[in-house]
Amino acid sequence: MDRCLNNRENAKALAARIAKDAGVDLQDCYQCGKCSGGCPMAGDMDLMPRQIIQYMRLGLMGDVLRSKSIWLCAACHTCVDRCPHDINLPGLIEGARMEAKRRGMIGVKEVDKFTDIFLENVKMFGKNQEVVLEGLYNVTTGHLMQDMVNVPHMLKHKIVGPELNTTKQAAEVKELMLRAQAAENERKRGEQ
Amino acid sequence: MQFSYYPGCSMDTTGITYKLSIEYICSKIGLVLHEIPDWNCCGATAAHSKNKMLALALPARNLAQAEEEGLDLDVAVPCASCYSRMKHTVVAARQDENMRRKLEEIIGMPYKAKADVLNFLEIFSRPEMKRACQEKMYRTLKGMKVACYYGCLTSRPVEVTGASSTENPMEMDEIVALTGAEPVEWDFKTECCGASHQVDAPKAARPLIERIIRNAKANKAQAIITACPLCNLNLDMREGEINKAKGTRYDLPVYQFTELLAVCMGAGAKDIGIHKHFFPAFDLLNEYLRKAGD
Amino acid sequence: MSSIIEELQSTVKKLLEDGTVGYVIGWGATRFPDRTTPVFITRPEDAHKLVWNHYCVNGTAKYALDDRYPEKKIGIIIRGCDSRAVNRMIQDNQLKRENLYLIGIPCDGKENPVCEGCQHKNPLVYDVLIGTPVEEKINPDRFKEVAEFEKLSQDEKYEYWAKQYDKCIHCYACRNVCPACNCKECYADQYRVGWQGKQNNRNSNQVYGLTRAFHVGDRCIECGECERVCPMGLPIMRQTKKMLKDINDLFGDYECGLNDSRPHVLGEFDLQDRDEFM
Amino acid sequence: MSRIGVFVCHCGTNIAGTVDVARVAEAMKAEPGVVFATDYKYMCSEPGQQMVKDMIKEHKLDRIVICSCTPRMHENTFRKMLKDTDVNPYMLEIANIREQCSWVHTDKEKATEKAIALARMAVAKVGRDFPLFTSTIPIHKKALVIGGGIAGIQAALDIADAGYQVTLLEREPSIGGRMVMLDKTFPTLDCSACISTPKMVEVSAHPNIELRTSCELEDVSGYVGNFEVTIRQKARYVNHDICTGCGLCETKCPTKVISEFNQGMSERRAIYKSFAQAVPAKPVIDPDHCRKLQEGKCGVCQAVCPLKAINFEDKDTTFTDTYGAIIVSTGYQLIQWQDLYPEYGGGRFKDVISGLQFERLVNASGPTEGHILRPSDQTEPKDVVIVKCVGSRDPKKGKSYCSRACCMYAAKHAHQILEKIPDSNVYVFYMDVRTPGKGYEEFYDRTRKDGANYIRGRVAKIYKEGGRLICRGEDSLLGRQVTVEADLVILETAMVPADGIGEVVHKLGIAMDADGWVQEAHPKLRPVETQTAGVYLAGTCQGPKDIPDTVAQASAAAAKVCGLFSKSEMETSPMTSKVDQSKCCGCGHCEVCCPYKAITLVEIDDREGPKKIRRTVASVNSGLCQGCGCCAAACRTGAIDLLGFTNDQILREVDALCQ
Amino acid sequence: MSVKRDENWEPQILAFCCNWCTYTGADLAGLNRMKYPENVRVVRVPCSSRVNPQFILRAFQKGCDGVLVCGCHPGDCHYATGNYFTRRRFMLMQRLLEYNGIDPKRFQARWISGSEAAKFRDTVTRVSQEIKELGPNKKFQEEWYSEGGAGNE
Repeated sequence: MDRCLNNRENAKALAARIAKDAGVDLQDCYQCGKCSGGCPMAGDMDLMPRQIIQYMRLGLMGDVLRSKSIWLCAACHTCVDRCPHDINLPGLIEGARMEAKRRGMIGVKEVDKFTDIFLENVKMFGKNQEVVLEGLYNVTTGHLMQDMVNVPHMLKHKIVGPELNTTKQAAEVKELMLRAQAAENERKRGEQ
Repeated sequence: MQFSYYPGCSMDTTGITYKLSIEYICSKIGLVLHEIPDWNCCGATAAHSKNKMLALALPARNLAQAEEEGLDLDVAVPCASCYSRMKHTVVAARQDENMRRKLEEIIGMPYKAKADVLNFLEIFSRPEMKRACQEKMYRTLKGMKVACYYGCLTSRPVEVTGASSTENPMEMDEIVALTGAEPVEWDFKTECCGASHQVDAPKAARPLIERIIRNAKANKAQAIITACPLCNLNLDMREGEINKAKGTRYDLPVYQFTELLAVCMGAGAKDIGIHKHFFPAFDLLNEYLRKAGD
Repeated sequence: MSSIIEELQSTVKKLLEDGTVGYVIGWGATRFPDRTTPVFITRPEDAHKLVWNHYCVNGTAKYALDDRYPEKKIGIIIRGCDSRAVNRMIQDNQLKRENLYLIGIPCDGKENPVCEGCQHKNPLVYDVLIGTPVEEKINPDRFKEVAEFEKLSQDEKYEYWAKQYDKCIHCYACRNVCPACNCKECYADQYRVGWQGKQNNRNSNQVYGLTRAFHVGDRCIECGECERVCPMGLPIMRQTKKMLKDINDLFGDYECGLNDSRPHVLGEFDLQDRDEFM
Repeated sequence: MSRIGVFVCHCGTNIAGTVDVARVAEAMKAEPGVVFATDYKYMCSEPGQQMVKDMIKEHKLDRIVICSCTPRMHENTFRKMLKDTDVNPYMLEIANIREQCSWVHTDKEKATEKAIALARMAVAKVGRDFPLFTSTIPIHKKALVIGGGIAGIQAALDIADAGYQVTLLEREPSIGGRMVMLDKTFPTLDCSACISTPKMVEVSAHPNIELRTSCELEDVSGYVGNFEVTIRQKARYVNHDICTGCGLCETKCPTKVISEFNQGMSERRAIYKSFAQAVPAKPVIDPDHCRKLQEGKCGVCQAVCPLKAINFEDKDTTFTDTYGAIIVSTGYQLIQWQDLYPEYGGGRFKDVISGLQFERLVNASGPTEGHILRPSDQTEPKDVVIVKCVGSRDPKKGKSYCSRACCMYAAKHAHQILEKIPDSNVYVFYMDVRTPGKGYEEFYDRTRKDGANYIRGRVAKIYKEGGRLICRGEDSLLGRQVTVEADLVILETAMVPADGIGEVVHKLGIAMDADGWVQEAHPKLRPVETQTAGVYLAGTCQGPKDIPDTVAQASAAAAKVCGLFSKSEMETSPMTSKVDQSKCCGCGHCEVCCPYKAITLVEIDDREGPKKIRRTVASVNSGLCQGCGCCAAACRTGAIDLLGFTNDQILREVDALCQ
Repeated sequence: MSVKRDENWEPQILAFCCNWCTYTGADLAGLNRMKYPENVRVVRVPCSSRVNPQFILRAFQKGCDGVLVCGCHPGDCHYATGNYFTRRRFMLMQRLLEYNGIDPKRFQARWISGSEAAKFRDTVTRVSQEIKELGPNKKFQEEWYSEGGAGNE
């Protein structure tokens, strides 16, 4: 890959758009690393949160969009809370993740799958069904045995059961979700 | 005292002990919760990682329903994640009139963003609530050392939650102290437990739980106290797993703060589902109740 | 309405009887049903001469400037706009609050076009309030007229104003009625320094118009008295509002004469002010 | 009618080469009021000046216009010349036809026209000149230095050595400030107390220095050369005229109080001397903790004092003196990090200490006699973490500026630990290492070679597990999280202005920047002056700096004071603002924009019709006014005007230009 | 109101310059023998904050085609804060004049320090050029309307 830093206008424009949406001035960051130092998920990240900003500043968006880090962020907001410049890093990551998803660049498949199933679930029932969620997730990702050890306890103590608790007007929620999607698309277009 | 009430999807399942203990306390102190009639999922982490408008619209439908009922009450939300999402919506609608109108359009009903969203720590921190609880408590957990775990979403981002402190909050400590239990000073009150990634990125997220339990233990706590069904499930369910996988010997039951209150008001183990905990939770409570009884 | 008048009259009567105030400035009837006139009530038995109706258009506050050192308090019946005038004159050190007894009266708009855009119908300060407060509404079109006018070309703007100032007769009614015009001696009267020509011609009037706009624009309370009294119907507010609009755009939200208004927008600065003169 | 004389200078060919000077002179003869006009080769030369003087006599001139070089060059020359004549030196205007005409234009015709216009403007202006008179103000040759840290001490000594009287004001019971608390100074590792205490003693012994401890500034009025200063002497409850400082009282006092000097790590008594080498070396009673003063019981000190120096009836007193100049050297304090950084424990961990606390720990006269022992259990720490930029470079939680000295003292602390505890490990978390000073980079090099581990990253969290402190941060050079277990953590915290600086600044009428530091008159050219003439500043009250810079600035401020004191009186410019009180309505718009607080609103007696009234008007203190004229442009009435540049004059100039 | 375009027409430009920065800068331009149009005349004032907005009106009234107000850069004012007031006053004044039909190019304010001789030269040259392109100012001028002609006081 060509690592030359010149002529990265398109990537920089993308970075600028994501930054603007998150209300961030990328030049605020002086790379102190307090974000990465406090990030609970940093242990498994391939790009440190601090590095994400530097990569974006230089227009190395490919590295950001391909990274696992943007999928692993738990949105706990510890970074921005301690950041001396109040940089909304979770906002940047969220923007990068949506962009990556749009381009089919999924750094951590399981995370993407889980959110998709979660939302499908909501679309179908209005509420989220933990049994359905976990079941579908295990089946689609192939992690068949994950968390199965806890099932007997849950069944025994009726923590979960076969009956579904749904929103009565689930169809209303479904329509809401469709309208929200349209509004989101419009919002995105407005930004570009 | 009355509130509109948004239980959230896990209150009937994995949050059952939270639900039972809240119901028990309500019955004792006359707190009335009006459940929002046909509520839907708040969208949790999933919605806002995919679609900003959806993340605001799903809670808006619930809040609009609460308004539609005309009770003019603030909305009580037990789950920290639901609380965070709902509060995001309220803040966004209040800050930006266009956004509020847009949300009305999406949910197809009027939404004025009048009601506040409160979590149960905020509710129980009110002096009159504390007084009411204290009046009804006749048992004590005197001497039991507990670590109050607040989690991330009740405190951050502070522009949304308005939390008094994002590193060392004291609200739960003060409430729990009413039971006679002794909250310890420790350092992981608001560190993330990784709940949102425990299913889809377990390898990365498990250590988050362990370091919370480790710090609580290192600071001499005997139990961890939470105020969220997700945090609670996460710590409670995974503690045994961690012990098994890593050969550690953590022995901290994980209670909801409402469970401690309820127990001191006289609730039996069955009443509030102490036996439903993944990590054995009965013995410790029993020991301290006994001690105090002697 | 009638009960408010009764309340007003009895309040004033009592204030005069117990000697709280020396006199009260308010509105009185004239021989025309659709006209009122400012009146000075000095005796309790005259309190019944006060009226309160749709035609109470005159500003009451500025009259107090003619009696800056009263022996007893001056009672003034004030609407929202009058209360802003009082606030402004206190900020300008022209009146002392302790010399005034303010009889507030919520106003739902008078026979005056400026009232339509009013954002402060209720008095902001008062010692006693007659009646009950009315609902305030934000005027989103506060600077609409100015913004529209800004769109014209420079020549169109100039021609417009030139025509207006051709009408001006240099009568100074706008100055005399304006609560922000409170100099001891107006610059325009200082012939020795020669700020301003005495002639009544277009140029002299233009200079007067612009200078006045700059002198009061940063302290204009938007009461519209200048336009109301102008015998030639000049749109005087359009100049001062331009100043206000620019102050809002450049130096942050600003409305004059409120209880917490910044007193000197041009007597303060912010290091972060926009810099166009680099 | 005025009698104006116009003199047009050739300046050799400098002007005459491009401007037809004869034509300019000729044109001026037609101007109203001009009775004489001529040109001459060099107006500034001796014969040129003599000619002006002669013509004044001959033509009874009362106003002079000189068309020559820039007024910045010879305005003063010609004013001086007029002193010997009947014409007031301020009845003079200069038309700049060299720098702004002949030198910048080539077309002789056009340049001449412009020169005529410029001359006409000057004639118009001079016609409205009126006589102004300079006044001289005597300079009271006594200086006040506010703050007795190293900056104040140095400044006081320098002024006193030059032979002038100085009062050194200190609010604490002893002078010495922060420097005397430090152990060693970087980069030379001199013993800080060894180099500062002799200076303290010198201050107390100097015949020209009046030392005033436990004193605060109460009120200041007046202006350069003549400041009337009221000083509050706080009650000490010990008569220092009698007390010999034997210290018996201290040993008998039953009340123990946390020691401020040792940064909370040891105790003192309620009657105390801040530290062993305190100057004056006499105790005071801390009224907030004294049992006698609080509860009326005890009084042991009074009983044991062999000289009966204790006086529980002591009261605050004030006294007033006149000073010619004032130096502000109020210093700094460290930021209250505990309230700002809950992620560093917010003060809950005893072993997370500030750099100043460490200075006391490592100091031989400190609470541990120089053994580095951690506060919680008095054991020797083996693993020490140093965190830089706590409160500095943090716009959200602390201050956005760099505190300048911390990089160096962090290196010094690392060095001291490694030296005193041979098997120790030191980790320094840093964002940048800034070493711009003589020998500084070399010192940093040496510290690294001593074995200090520098980790580039800001610590995100400090927490406690099993009695050890765990510091978690990112090593941004590795790009991964690191944790370091530590026995002791030293936070190198930000410098902030000393408490109470706002009051001092307000009383002196000087300015403060957004962070509360005292504002210098010009950052580059007038770094030790303030906007108020006669008030200077020294040391960290102006911004964070290290000891060498502080001392240098103190000496610079002292030099400024000595320069001022070298004259017995000073002339003031008469070109100040003046209020026509008959026009002034007292609105105060001039007052708010005056940068020198020279304008105040006063009440005057007046009449309104038959009534006697008290009316508010503006009033200018011409000693403070510097003549900028900002007030004159703010005045709508034109009641306040700037002498020498009146509204009338400028309007005439404008009119003349357009003729 | 048509005026015939005189090819040799030169605008009248008035520049208020603060004594400490811009006036010094203008002197320096002279010292360095820089060249700029003759139509710029400088009025010396102690500080840009001395300039009363009414002076500007007066200049237009008396026939100036353009007015400049120049002072020290913000933060460098000899009197510490004067130019911050200048900035506020003249930002408003410029807009008010534009609103009354005067091209903002005809009234400008600039910060020029004592060392910026070249900036002084460039500024007045450019302003002069701009105003030349705009042509003579006909607005707000006394002589166009007064019956007795100019100088009728």
